[in-house]
Amino acid sequence: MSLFLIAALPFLGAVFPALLIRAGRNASASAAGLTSFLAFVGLLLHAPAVFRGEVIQVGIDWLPALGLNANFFLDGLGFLFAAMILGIGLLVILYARFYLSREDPMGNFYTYLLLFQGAMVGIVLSDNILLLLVFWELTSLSSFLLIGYWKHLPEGRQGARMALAITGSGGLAMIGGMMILGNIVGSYDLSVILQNKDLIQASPLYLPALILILLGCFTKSAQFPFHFWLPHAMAAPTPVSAYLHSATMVKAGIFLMARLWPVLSGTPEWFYIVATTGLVTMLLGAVIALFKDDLKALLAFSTVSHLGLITMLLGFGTKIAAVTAVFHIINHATFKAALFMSAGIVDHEAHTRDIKRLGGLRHLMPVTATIAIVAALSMAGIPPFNGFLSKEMMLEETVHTLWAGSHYLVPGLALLAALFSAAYSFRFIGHVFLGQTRDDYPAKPHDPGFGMWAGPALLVSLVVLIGLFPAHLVGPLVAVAAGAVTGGADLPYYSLKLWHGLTPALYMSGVAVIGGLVLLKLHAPLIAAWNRAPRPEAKQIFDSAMRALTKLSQIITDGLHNGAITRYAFLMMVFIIGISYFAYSTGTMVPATREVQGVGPITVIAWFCLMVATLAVVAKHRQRQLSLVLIGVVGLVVSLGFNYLSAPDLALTQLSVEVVTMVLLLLALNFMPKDSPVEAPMWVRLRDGGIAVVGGLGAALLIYALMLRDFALPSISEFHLANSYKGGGGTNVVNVILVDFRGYDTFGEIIVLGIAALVIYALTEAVLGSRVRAYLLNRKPDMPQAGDAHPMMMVVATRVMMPLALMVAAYIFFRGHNLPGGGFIAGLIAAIALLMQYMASGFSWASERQRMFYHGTIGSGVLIAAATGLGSWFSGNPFLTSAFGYLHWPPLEEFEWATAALFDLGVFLAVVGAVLLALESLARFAWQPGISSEHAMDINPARDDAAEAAAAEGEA
Amino acid sequence: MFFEYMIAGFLVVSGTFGFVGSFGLLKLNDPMSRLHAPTKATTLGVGGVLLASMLHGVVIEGHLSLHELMITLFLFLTAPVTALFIAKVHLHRHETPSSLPKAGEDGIWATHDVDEHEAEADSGSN
Amino acid sequence: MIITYATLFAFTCFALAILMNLWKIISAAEIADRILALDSMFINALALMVLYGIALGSEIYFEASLIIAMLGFVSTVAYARFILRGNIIE
Amino acid sequence: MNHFLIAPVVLPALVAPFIIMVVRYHLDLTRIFSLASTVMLVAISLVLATQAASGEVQVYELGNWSAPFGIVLVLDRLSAMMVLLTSVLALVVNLYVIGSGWDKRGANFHALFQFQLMGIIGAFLTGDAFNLFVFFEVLLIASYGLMIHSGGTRRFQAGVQYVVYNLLGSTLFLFALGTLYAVTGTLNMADLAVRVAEIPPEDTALLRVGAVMLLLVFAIKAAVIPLHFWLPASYANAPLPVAALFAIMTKVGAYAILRMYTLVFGPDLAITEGLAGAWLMPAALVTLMLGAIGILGSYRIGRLVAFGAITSMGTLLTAIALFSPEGVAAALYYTLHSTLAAAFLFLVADLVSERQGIEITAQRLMPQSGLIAVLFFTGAIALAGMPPLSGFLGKLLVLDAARDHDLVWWTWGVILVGSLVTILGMARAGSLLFWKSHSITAETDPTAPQPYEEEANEQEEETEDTSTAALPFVACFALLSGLILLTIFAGPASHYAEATAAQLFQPEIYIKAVLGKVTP
Amino acid sequence: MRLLQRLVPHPILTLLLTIAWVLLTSTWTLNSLVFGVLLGIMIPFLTQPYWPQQMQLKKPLKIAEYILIVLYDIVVANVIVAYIVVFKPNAKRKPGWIAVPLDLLTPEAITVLAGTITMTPGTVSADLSAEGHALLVHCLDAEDPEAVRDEIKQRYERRLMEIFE
Amino acid sequence: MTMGFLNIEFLVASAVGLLTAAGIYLILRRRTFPVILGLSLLTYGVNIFLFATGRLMVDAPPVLNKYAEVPYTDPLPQALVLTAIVISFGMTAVVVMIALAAYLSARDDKIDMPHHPEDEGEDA
Ligand code: NA
Ligand code: NA
Repeated sequence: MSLFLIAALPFLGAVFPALLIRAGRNASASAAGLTSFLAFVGLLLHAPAVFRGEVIQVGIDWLPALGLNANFFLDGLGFLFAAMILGIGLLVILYARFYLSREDPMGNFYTYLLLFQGAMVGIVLSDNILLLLVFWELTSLSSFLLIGYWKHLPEGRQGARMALAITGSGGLAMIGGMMILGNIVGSYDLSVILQNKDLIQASPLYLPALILILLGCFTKSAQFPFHFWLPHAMAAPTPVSAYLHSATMVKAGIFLMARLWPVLSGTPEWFYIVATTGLVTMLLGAVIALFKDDLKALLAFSTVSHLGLITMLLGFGTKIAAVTAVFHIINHATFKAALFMSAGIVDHEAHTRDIKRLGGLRHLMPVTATIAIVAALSMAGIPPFNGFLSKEMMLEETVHTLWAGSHYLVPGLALLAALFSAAYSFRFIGHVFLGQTRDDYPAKPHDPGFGMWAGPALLVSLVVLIGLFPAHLVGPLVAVAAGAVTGGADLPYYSLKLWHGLTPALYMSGVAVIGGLVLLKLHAPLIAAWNRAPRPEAKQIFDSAMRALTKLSQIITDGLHNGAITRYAFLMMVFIIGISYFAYSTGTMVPATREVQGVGPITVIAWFCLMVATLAVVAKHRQRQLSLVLIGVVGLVVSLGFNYLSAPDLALTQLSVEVVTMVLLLLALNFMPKDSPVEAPMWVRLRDGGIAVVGGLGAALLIYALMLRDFALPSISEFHLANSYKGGGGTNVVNVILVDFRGYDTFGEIIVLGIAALVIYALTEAVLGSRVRAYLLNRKPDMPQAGDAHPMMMVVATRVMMPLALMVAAYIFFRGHNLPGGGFIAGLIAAIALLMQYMASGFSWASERQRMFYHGTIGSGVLIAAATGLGSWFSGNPFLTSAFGYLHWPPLEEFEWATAALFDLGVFLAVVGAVLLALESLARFAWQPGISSEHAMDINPARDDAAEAAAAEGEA
Repeated sequence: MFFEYMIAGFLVVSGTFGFVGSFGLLKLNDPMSRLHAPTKATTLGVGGVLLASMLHGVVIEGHLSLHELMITLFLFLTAPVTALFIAKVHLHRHETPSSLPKAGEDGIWATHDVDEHEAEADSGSN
Repeated sequence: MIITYATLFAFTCFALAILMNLWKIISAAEIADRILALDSMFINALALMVLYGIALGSEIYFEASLIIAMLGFVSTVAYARFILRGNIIE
Repeated sequence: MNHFLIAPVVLPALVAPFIIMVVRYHLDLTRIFSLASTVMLVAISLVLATQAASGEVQVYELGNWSAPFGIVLVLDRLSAMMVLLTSVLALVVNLYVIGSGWDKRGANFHALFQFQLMGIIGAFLTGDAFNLFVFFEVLLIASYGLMIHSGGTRRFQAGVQYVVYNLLGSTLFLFALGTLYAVTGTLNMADLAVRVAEIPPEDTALLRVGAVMLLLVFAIKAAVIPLHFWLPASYANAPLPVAALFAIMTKVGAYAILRMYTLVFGPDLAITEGLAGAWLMPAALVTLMLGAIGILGSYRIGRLVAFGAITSMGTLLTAIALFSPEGVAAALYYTLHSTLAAAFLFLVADLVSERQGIEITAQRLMPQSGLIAVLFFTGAIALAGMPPLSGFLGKLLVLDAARDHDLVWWTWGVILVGSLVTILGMARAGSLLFWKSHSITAETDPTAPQPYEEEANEQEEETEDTSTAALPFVACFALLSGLILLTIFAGPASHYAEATAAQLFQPEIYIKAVLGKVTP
Repeated sequence: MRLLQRLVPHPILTLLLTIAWVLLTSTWTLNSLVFGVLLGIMIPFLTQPYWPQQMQLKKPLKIAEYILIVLYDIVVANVIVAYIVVFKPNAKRKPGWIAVPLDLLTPEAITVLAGTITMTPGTVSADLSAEGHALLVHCLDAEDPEAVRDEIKQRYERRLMEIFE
Repeated sequence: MTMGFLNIEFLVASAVGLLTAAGIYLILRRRTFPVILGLSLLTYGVNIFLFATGRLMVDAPPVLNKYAEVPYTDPLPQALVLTAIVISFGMTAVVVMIALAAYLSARDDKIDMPHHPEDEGEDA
């Protein structure tokens, strides 16, 4: 079976359990089991080749730009781990089928489990470290789901997040390390990297890479000081603990250290970091395990300790130590998985895992007891079980290890660890299974069904058999795996057997066992002392760190994004001004090339008005209506200025926009407070004033400098001037630019207007559809109102003014192409003409007579403009190509037609529609019952007198 | 030459009236009187300028353009409305029915004739 | 020539008028006066634009005056209506 | 004349008024036309992408005026890619909006939606700097409408801030364009490139000011700290499907930076040296980190995803700020990813907030909790840049591209630590929303689910049409499939990105296509 | 005739608009005239709903006379006002209100009267009475309010009555 | 007659500067209405800025004269400013309406959004 398929099978299979759960728990479990089984078989098919020492490789390019290739390879080490992952996985699947209760969503469980399994298989088969990283992080994620599987338990949720935090951060560090490694070698392919030991170790980046990678390994394998997450992950269902936290995931770190052993090990850095960490972890885990009352916690710290052991062995950097490590990996996997499952059975049956509440179970659950006791003895390092063998070899290695010149430090501490290891193993046996049978279990325990103990039983039989026949059973496996670790076939001599003679290791074992028994005897006083002793509680530290981090994040986030746009805008100004000044100050400037132009006193007076009015707006901005009046002055002077400076089109536009804007603002102000209170403290106002002055000065200096210099190259507008008439058919170059040269801009611009109207309409609908409507309907004017809402003189004047204004609009529209004017200004004038009518006779009266459908007006404006643009397709020209020509219908004189006029009509309509829709929306806000009038004017003696006369007549 | 003097005359007169109108705005001491100065003097001032402009167009530049008349028309149409509204603002804010002459048979001036339903709504809300 | 001087005179008059309007807008105690002053300013500005056209002998600047004459009162009425009724379109 | 170039701009510009005028009162017809338009946009952009993939740069001379005198549209690999991305995203969001009924909670949604697309696509296609401004405004004003769609107090308040902040940006845009025009005398981007290269080296100060102001404008759109402040509140308070569409809007800023600072102010140009390099990279890194911190510090789901969008912009801009072909290639791949991922998570966030409100707290188990949990989890993975989804690959590409940069350690450190904080924040939110709810039973829960809408929902939602009830999930899965495809076909995708980056770093191709002549 | 009335609801307005067009364009061509007439017909037609009543003019020719009188009054009285403004101290001025009872009934006529009062110096129409039967006029300097009121009624209102009613 | 020490460029530049400064100052106020006023002033400022990038000329409108060779000012910035005016008009209308809607909904026209970190439910 292809390695691709082996790696992919669990992922593909992961779909089924969740789907098949509707078909029943067995179907779901079978699907999961079958998947694992198929993959396992597929793996075993490669066994002969692997044992022949071949390396099986497959690969395809995935992301060649990065060197991330989907390359897999299978050698002894990969085979060992893959076999463990898939084999134990099968057992766990079986076990979980019976372990999980009816309430637990089993489909999800198997799905997560298979995802995890796939990720693990991916790690051990990857031939590309980036690919390996992908799988590596996937294990963190899938284990997050598995640990948090019991969603209702806070321990589960917290444990999952803690595991994710620790292993996740380690994984991210490892990404950095792997990237460095890949950069040193020039390839991310493992098989290449493994060939470049000298290159790597000579690199100045070796140490950073090493540290980062080891951070990943240590966190994953729960090495000190990252060991604390593992016990909390035990909140997971026991099958998860057995699988992830003894057999597989925690060994991923070990795997990687073993995988990279050929290129990373052998340096003092490696030795001191890895071996020391392993040693400390081994000792610390063993000590803590002794004082844990929770069965799974005990096993968890035991696991920590054993992982430390393996790490230490890998850290030694010798080949024989590597062999020992590989051997212990196998042994630990067998006895620890069996122990976890046994603990799970006890928990499942007795409904407690508290050692203090347990005892004497050997009578009640003999099968379980046998399995657990054998496995625990192996863990304690008692012959003839397999744990003894590897521990013996480990102790042997420590004796040969020199740590900072000391011969005794490593063996001494290792012995101490072995001693504690024996002690907690004995406690596991003695306090749970031996002793008096009790009658206060939460539930009456008995052996579970075969399905549940079959898995551990199989594992424990391996424990015994490997112990008895190590060389035959696992010798070849150890050989190929260790060969892969050490990166060559030339393993040193070693022998896997029970009896090595009276070696120092044997004596040490003896001391450990006896010492262990003594410690167990002294357990009661010791644990009392332990509980009294102050020590850091990792979970609390972690929790408070996380809380602090979260809180800090909230403070930073909320502190920075506190909703105060005044501050956002201030920061923006400061930043813009600062960066712009930086850009200016790092450049150079030549002297001015243009002369300034003199001005007359009238211009200065106008300028003076502008300046004074602007300052007055600032000074009086709290009086809102007054500031609008003052802005009116500003707008007027700006228009005068445009006219003076040869921009009549701009003057016209500015004037008409001004009127509409003013009406709009007044309409809005009607609903709003009429004054702004003083709110910002003085220093804030000074600060704002400061930045305003700096910003204004910057803008002034910039434009002054620009005006005194010529274009670096002739402006493109020379072309516009030259071709406006020839090519655009108009003499008003500004208008020709707007409707022809840059008609596309104008197209966008009318769409902006149209959108503005749509937004306003939608907003009005939203507001009037909400509770605000009731407020508006009952709103009282906040200023006293005068009578005579629709004065007669205004109405009559409007009746003449409106048609005249429309006439002017038509005039402005038609002349636009050749003289100042055009669709936009005409549209504004027409809109204001209608606006006059609204102001004169009221919204209700006028809109009843309204024949225009504003949405449609806007829409047709945009459509006409677009259609004019599209029309040019028919002549084979691009969008918005204009055409013009001359018509002659006698007796009329010849006149000019231009598609630009049609386009301008679109502009006109869009403008009229948009302005009126906006104003109409505001008027709708103000609508109240009784506001509508059936008459154009409130006072009309002709009408009223006639009605009175009629009434009098009627009475008579 | 005659026309040039005439144009110049119009310009001078109009400038004077324009100035006087705005000067009145400063000088006159009661709000309603201030309303007189700009509405009229300014109109005449602008009217003069427009006449000058038209004459200038015909005489100096040699083409008849009458659109100045449009401006005059607009000013005559709008100025009374403007004045009316500003006067109403004054009435609304500073005069009461008793401070004004009787409004004949109608009893009250329109500005002070607040709609009944509005008055009702006011009292209803309190 | 005389026209030039006359124009200049008129320019000065209307410019001073505008200055006085500005003064009134800034300093008036009553909003009605400010509106009135702004309205006058519009008219005076209109005159300035026409004068500018005379001075340059060009008609191109004329439409701006037309727009002021036609639309200036809309702003004025709007300001006034705002005080009278609050709602300027009712 | 290849009218396909203008088609994606004109099509929505025609459909929107059509919807307003003709089918405004017919919800079904409106939806059909809107959807049909987005489907056609996808088709058109596929055609465009295919055409652009040849490596040829196509130019469309609007009004038949040749550059630089008229406005031109330019199709190169980059613009084609962005247009395609926009169309695909639009289609998905449109499906979601229709399915969830968001479109009927206020007026004119589909018209604004179409105009929004027109603005975005127009901005990607234009070859003229001022026209870019115009289309920025089109897309912005449409976004204002979409942002406040269906109303509500906080939405309006956030809307005011959003509009004001962006208006400041637009003003700055005009200052920048004015300065550039005053110096160079042109507006066409290719012509700008030619002319900028001819500016004498002793007269650079003013041009530099213009160039940097332009960069700042785009940095506002791209939400670069400290110009990002507009984003969190507006995205979080917008209807979340709209926020999903907005995922492309920040990319417009990034696009514009990329375009201007490869074409006009290229990295080798002496005149504008150090303008972007000096601060963009640090700012991008801070953006990234601050976004991550925001994810951890958010207690509302919309805000959480909004900060997710910020952090992904940080990553993207980090890659852009490398201003190397590798960096840009990574940025482009990451653009594809982060747009889909952020949109995806916004849609999921809407699924959540529609069911149990916007607060990230444990509440009663929401309907379809399991499915939504899966979606949230995958979305979180995607946005956090965790394997196996494309975000991880994108992040690796960025890391890899940064390896020769001066700030490589900072870059790597911030990206990795940022990922960690993101993961923690996502895990926290997911665990609160989906796991902790399991420990709350209906009886003990004092807080009934609060609908997000404050008042717009006064008229109770009528039961959803069953025919459209599945659409939101279809939309979510469509985005997820997009991410998965992007992962599986990372090779081809990154190859396209590389070729695009290569094209960007050969501006003479673009210039020749637009002006018909080569840079001196 | 009906049709014509519907098409051209306000013939005077049409005339005014056509003249306005000619004034605006100041071009003396057939094209321009035709176009102006077209617009002069179209615009009143479109805006007819806002001016629903037909406006009757009894003696249209009197309009010219009225306009001339008013223009004359404006010019003459402007000088007086200018004199008052510039030279007369505020203390010596006697501003005051007068109420002018109206015989005019039609809005158009009243409006023209009010406008005339405002445009002729020394007086400003300030308000209408609640039913529209009186006009409130402010005088800049009225020694004799009665005389002012009589002049308004005699000189302007009488003529307007002739024209409009 | 010219004012010797003053020139058009200075007047325009100082106007741009003051309008910009006033705009910035008002934009930093705490109520929506002054902010809108500030935006208006800023818009004037930037429009004049943009207009002035075509350099300033008196009596040279870009309306082609068929009969004489006369100078024309740069028409392009004028067209750009026209577009900008229209766009900012649309924007102003929208921002006014949204500000009004926000005020009516919240009955408060503060532009800063008060931040209420809701009590958060204990951490999982
Ligand atoms: Na025009
Ligand atoms: Na007057």
